[in-house]
Amino acid sequence: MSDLETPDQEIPARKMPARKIPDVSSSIDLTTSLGSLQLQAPTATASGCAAAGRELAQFGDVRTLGAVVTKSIMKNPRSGRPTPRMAETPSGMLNSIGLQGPGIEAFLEKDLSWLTENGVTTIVSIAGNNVDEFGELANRLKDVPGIAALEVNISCPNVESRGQVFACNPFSAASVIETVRREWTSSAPILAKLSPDVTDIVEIAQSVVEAGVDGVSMINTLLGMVIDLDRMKPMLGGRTGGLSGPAIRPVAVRAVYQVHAALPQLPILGMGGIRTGHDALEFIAAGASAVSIGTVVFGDPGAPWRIADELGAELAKRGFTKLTDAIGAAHER
Amino acid sequence: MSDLETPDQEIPARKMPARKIPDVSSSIDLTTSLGSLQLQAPTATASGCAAAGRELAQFGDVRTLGAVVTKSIMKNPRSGRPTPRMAETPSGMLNSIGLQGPGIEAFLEKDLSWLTENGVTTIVSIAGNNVDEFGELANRLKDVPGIAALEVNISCPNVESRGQVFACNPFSAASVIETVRREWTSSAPILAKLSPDVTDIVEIAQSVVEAGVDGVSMINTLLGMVIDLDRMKPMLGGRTGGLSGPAIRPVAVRAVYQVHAALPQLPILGMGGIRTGHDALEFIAAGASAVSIGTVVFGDPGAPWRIADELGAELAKRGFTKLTDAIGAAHER
Amino acid sequence: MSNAKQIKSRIISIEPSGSYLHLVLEAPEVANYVEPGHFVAIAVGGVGSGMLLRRAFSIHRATADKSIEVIFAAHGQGTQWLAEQKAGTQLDIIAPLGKPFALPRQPVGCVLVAGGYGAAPMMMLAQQLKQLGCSVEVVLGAATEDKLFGVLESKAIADVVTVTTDDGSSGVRGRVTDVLPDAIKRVSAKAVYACGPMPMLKAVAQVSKELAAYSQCAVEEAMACGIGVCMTCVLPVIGDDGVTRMVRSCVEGPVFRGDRVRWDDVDTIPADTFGAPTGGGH
Amino acid sequence: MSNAKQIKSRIISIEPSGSYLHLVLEAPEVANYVEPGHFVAIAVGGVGSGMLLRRAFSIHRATADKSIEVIFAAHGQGTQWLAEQKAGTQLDIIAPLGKPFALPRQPVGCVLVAGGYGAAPMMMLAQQLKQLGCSVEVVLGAATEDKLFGVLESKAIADVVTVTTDDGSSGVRGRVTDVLPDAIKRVSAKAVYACGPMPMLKAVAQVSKELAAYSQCAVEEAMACGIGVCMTCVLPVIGDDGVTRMVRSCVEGPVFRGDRVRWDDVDTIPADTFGAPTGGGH
Ligand SMILES: Cc1cc2nc3c(=O)[nH]c(=O)nc-3n(C[C@H](O)[C@H](O)[C@H](O)COP(=O)(O)OP(=O)(O)OC[C@H]3O[C@@H](n4cnc5c(N)ncnc54)[C@H](O)[C@@H]3O)c2cc1C
Ligand SMILES: Cc1cc2nc3c(=O)[nH]c(=O)nc-3n(C[C@H](O)[C@H](O)[C@H](O)COP(=O)(O)OP(=O)(O)OC[C@H]3O[C@@H](n4cnc5c(N)ncnc54)[C@H](O)[C@@H]3O)c2cc1C
Ligand SMILES: Cc1cc2nc3c(=O)[nH]c(=O)nc-3n(C[C@H](O)[C@H](O)[C@H](O)COP(=O)(O)O)c2cc1C
Ligand SMILES: Cc1cc2nc3c(=O)[nH]c(=O)nc-3n(C[C@H](O)[C@H](O)[C@H](O)COP(=O)(O)O)c2cc1C
Ligand code: FES
Ligand code: FES
Repeated sequence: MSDLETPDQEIPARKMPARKIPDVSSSIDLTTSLGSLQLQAPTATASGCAAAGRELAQFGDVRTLGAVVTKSIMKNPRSGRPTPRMAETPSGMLNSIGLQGPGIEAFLEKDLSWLTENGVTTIVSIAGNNVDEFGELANRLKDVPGIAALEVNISCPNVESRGQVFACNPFSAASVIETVRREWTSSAPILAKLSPDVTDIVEIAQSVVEAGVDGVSMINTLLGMVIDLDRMKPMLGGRTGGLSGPAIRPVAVRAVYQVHAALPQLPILGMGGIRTGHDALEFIAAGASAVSIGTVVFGDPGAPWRIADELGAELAKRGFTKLTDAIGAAHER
Repeated sequence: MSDLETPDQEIPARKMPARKIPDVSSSIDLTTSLGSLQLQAPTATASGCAAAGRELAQFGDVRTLGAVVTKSIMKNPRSGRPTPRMAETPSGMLNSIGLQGPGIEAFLEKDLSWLTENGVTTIVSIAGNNVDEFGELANRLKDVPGIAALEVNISCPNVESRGQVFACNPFSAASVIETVRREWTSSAPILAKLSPDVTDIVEIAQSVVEAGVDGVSMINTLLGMVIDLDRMKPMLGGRTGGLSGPAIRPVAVRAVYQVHAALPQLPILGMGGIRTGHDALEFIAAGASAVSIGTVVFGDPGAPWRIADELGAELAKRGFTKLTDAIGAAHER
Repeated sequence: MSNAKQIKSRIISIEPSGSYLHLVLEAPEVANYVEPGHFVAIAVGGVGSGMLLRRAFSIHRATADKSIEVIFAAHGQGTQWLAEQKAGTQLDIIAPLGKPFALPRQPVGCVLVAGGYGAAPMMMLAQQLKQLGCSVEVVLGAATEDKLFGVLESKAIADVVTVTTDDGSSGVRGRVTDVLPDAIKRVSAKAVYACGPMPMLKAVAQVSKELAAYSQCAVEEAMACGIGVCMTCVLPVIGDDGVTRMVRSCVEGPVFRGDRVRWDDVDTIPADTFGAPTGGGH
Repeated sequence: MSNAKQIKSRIISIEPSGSYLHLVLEAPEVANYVEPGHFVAIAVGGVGSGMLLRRAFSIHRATADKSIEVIFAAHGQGTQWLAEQKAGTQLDIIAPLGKPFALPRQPVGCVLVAGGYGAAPMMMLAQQLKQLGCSVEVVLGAATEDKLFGVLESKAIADVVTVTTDDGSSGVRGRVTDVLPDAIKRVSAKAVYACGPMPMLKAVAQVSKELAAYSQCAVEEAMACGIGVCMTCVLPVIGDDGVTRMVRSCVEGPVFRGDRVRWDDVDTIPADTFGAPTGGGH
């Protein structure tokens, strides 16, 4: 029966439709920047929540997004964790994907090339099992064209330090960033992705700033667990998982607010449960220069475009003409 | 117009109706214990979510609860924070009550006396601005009859340490507990109430165990913020607030699981977003010996009783005959 | 403390009324205990809802052994959800809550002042006052005509009804407080009852005081529990002993004596409040 | 990748059908693109919902330029919410999603096997196979009679329909796999199509292989996104190159060749999987 089509084949690369200028019906200037990177729109995807952008193309023109932040890529191919990999939780979800991915070489060949060919603003997220792997990834990527920024996902376990997450320790966090900074000769900015699972996120932010980042992405997921009472064990294959979605938004806004208060010059890519333009403006007002849309994309794949439009309307309603005027506006001056 | 009744008077003490035996329709044994304290039922109220029990009496017989955990009381009367003091968030809420209360003497006279007279199992929660205040409170309470356990709310700011929360530092946490242990000559157990806003909650649990607690209550709220975009500043009078409710449940279950895994003998009073008996059983299976119902009481004042009944049914469905057999059941052995 | 019950309550009807919705709930278990100024707390969102907290509404009317009614504005997501519900749906409600308006023991002149949906509890109150033999004037205000509530109904009960709108689309152009002094004088009011936005209540309390009438104001503070256990709904109120305390509006209110509320200090902790922060603490 | 659209879709009708609900959705924008095996993802919970993720359902039927239909069980809170919705309500749906069943290029003998609501996509498939000139046997199984779906409809389309129930309340007492070998032999089946619980699919794949028929199995893995961006819905599948990969069932499935899925290794990462953990990593 070789005459049945095989259904488990590769996804064909999708042709992009004609470029559409985003319809932010108002005259609000939504351009913004993250350090030296100019963004034409304020909403990006969040790492791990949009793969490498291709699948979203059926719901909108990915070239009009602020950026596609790709799923964190590792040096080698990686199968991820056993299933179940997710549990829906009240206004959120838990995931233990375990950084499944094809490894850096296949990523460059199949994913980044598609993004570059289509002119998508691409922020490449990298992750390593140890400090050296981060350095190798930065080195491999430094001369690759089409990378608008590097997002360094330090919210992953450090195999050399009994699995402690890099971002949970100011020294480990800094040593990853120092290594990446050394290898990364490109002028595109480096962002460190911070974890909220720390006693003092400002301390971590300060340590990565000293180590040379150009900005921070925050927040990554919170460590959580759901128990499957029928099997009487943790629901997820990875036992614990990362909690994301609107449930964690107040924690994310607080973290952005604290870091902006302590380091007002530091560019912040804000994220954590953003569902509407109103939510996005909370992050901007707390001190973010742009936002990433993560979990909400799963329920509403058009969200990154919709939220940019709504953000424009929310700004207009409050008399702003430029998004950049609203950055940090909720801080007393 | 002295002939108008004044509406802003004290609430009259409410007469308790005849005692009703809880109707856990099954034959499941739901009694449990926290160290030396035997509990007739597995659900308690959570500190700050049931005042001193009196207002709940119109929705159920508070004598049939595992315990009433009273709002954290301080040495002196305290007005709390300015309003707004709350914001509803997705599947949760943020509060900045700021420990409003009448001070220990008025508490003993008006609140504890009512609880004691009515035979309610009472866990008194205490909070201090500094280590000495905790000691003074323990000393004042040690000979007072009717206190089934002391819950030491170390998840509050330490005025002497630039407002850092005691529970966020293993040394501050331990020094509060050591002081309380020294003053507390009663045989009733001491529980330390832990904060999830730490890099490593097991480290904090270990430090309070070494300092002499008999058990831990976990978790307190997560630090969060909501921004009021119309006033362009943080919504709450206290700027940041504590995030509670089902939104945080996966974080709470994870914390209980981690602490039980590291300290399997340590009694845990589990809490954080419990809404149903199914949720309660997640905490029990993760390692809690009993649970507190907090935020969910605001939407459903009958919840502590309902959840005990549901918990019985969930246990029965899975073939348990005693709640205590399910404690920690989700851990691999 | 009111003797509140948590019950399942079927929607008998839900119909638009100007800018508002008029909700009639089957509630025989509680209807007989309702007094003017009581409120009901309704759970919103249904299965899988992300909204934990109930929404509070003044009880507009209670029909003995049968029903209670509410007038509400679809505002945020909870009231939007409520507005989408249909007759027949079961809601989870708690009622009656709060301390109602205190009634005079002798027949006196009374003025009832309300802004927008603040008029909801006033008809029941006007009726009871009339039964007590009081002379009753009603003053109803709103931004625009469609936000007025209860004008016709008030006219059927009260001796005089005065209407104001900010834009003049109905009645006198202006605020309720513009016409309040005359109303107080006309009936030689000893009692003024008010329900509406905070700035209105503040102005009513002040005008009343100046004209030597006692005011009873129903405040609207954000509430998490509505039953007195959480301490979110507080405002600074001066007690009989002259001391200011942060007092719960859900159980010690929502009706307060207008001369006892420190209107200018709402959303603050006045320095002389019982337990206010001193140097050391916070 | 399917060419899915996110649209607002009105409920035309929602009616019980045995233990299930039969939902008919107005969806002219997508109805014409549906093939058997496609699924639809429906947002649940409405205003203020705490449920972020869509629920996935096989498309039971598509009527050109008009509607799509779904058969579902009210199970957890999302499907319970859906079951409470009424005709006229607007839902937010994404369809068609996934890779459909692959059809033979020549007319061959086919057996369609389904468990419970797994029968939903089978009628459309049977119809298309008949149109291609295939001979079609259908085997439908369930625990009890009320959990069977599509028996009458299948009888109108297929050449032979065999029914099994675990308790014998309808048809043959037993499992679908008890009667499958005979069905395969009767039509000299070259293709077996299956939809139902994992253990059933595993057994079907095995029986088919033994009898030299290719099987196409529609799996049901928990999905967060349904569109290929999150990597939650994976299972170990052997590729053309013989290498096992953790493959997304939402875009590379839900239909897989039965002989390619490593049924015994679902919910694990087999050691020889592409990128499986080695000593050092995790
Ligand atoms: C004693 C009392 C009586 C009331 N009577 C009426 C009435 O008769 N008719 C009517 O339309 N409204 C009345 N309100 C206001 C009504 O409770 C709010 O409009 C409603 O809670 C807003 O909910 P939402 O879902 O629209 O807004 P959301 O923004 O979703 O609400 C979020 C949270 O904030 C609280 N909240 C938001 N706005 C208010 C507000 N203005 N007052 C109190 N809490 C608020 C909500 O209760 C909820 O907990 C009354 C409020 C109180 C306290
Ligand atoms: C491709 C595909 C086709 C399906 N076709 C049908 C169908 O035709 N008819 C039908 O009744 N059901 C079908 N299902 C199963 C249906 O999606 C689940 O029953 C439903 O998601 C459960 O949601 P809930 O709200 O009842 O449960 P909840 O417990 O509230 O769900 C929580 C989360 O887990 C996921 N989940 C829970 N159970 C399942 C499950 N069995 N499969 C996948 N995800 C699950 C939910 O999608 C949700 O994200 C199909 C599933 C898939 C993947
Ligand atoms: C399924 C899933 C996969 C994720 N994978 C990654 C990842 O590979 N790298 C990373 O830095 N963050 C990852 N994240 C975290 C998100 O990028 C984001 O920081 C977090 O989910 C909070 O945002 P949200 O609430 O909008 O999803 C992942 C999140 C989810 C839900
Ligand atoms: C309004 C409010 C007030 C609280 N006050 C206290 C308190 O005084 N002392 C304390 O230890 N915890 C306090 N808590 C925390 C709760 O006891 C509980 O630990 C936390 O809310 C998590 O449980 P939940 O999600 O069930 O509410 C308060 C919580 C809320 C929502
Ligand atoms: S709303 Fe909770 S005390 Fe008033
Ligand atoms: S469900 Fe997200 S990739 Fe399949």
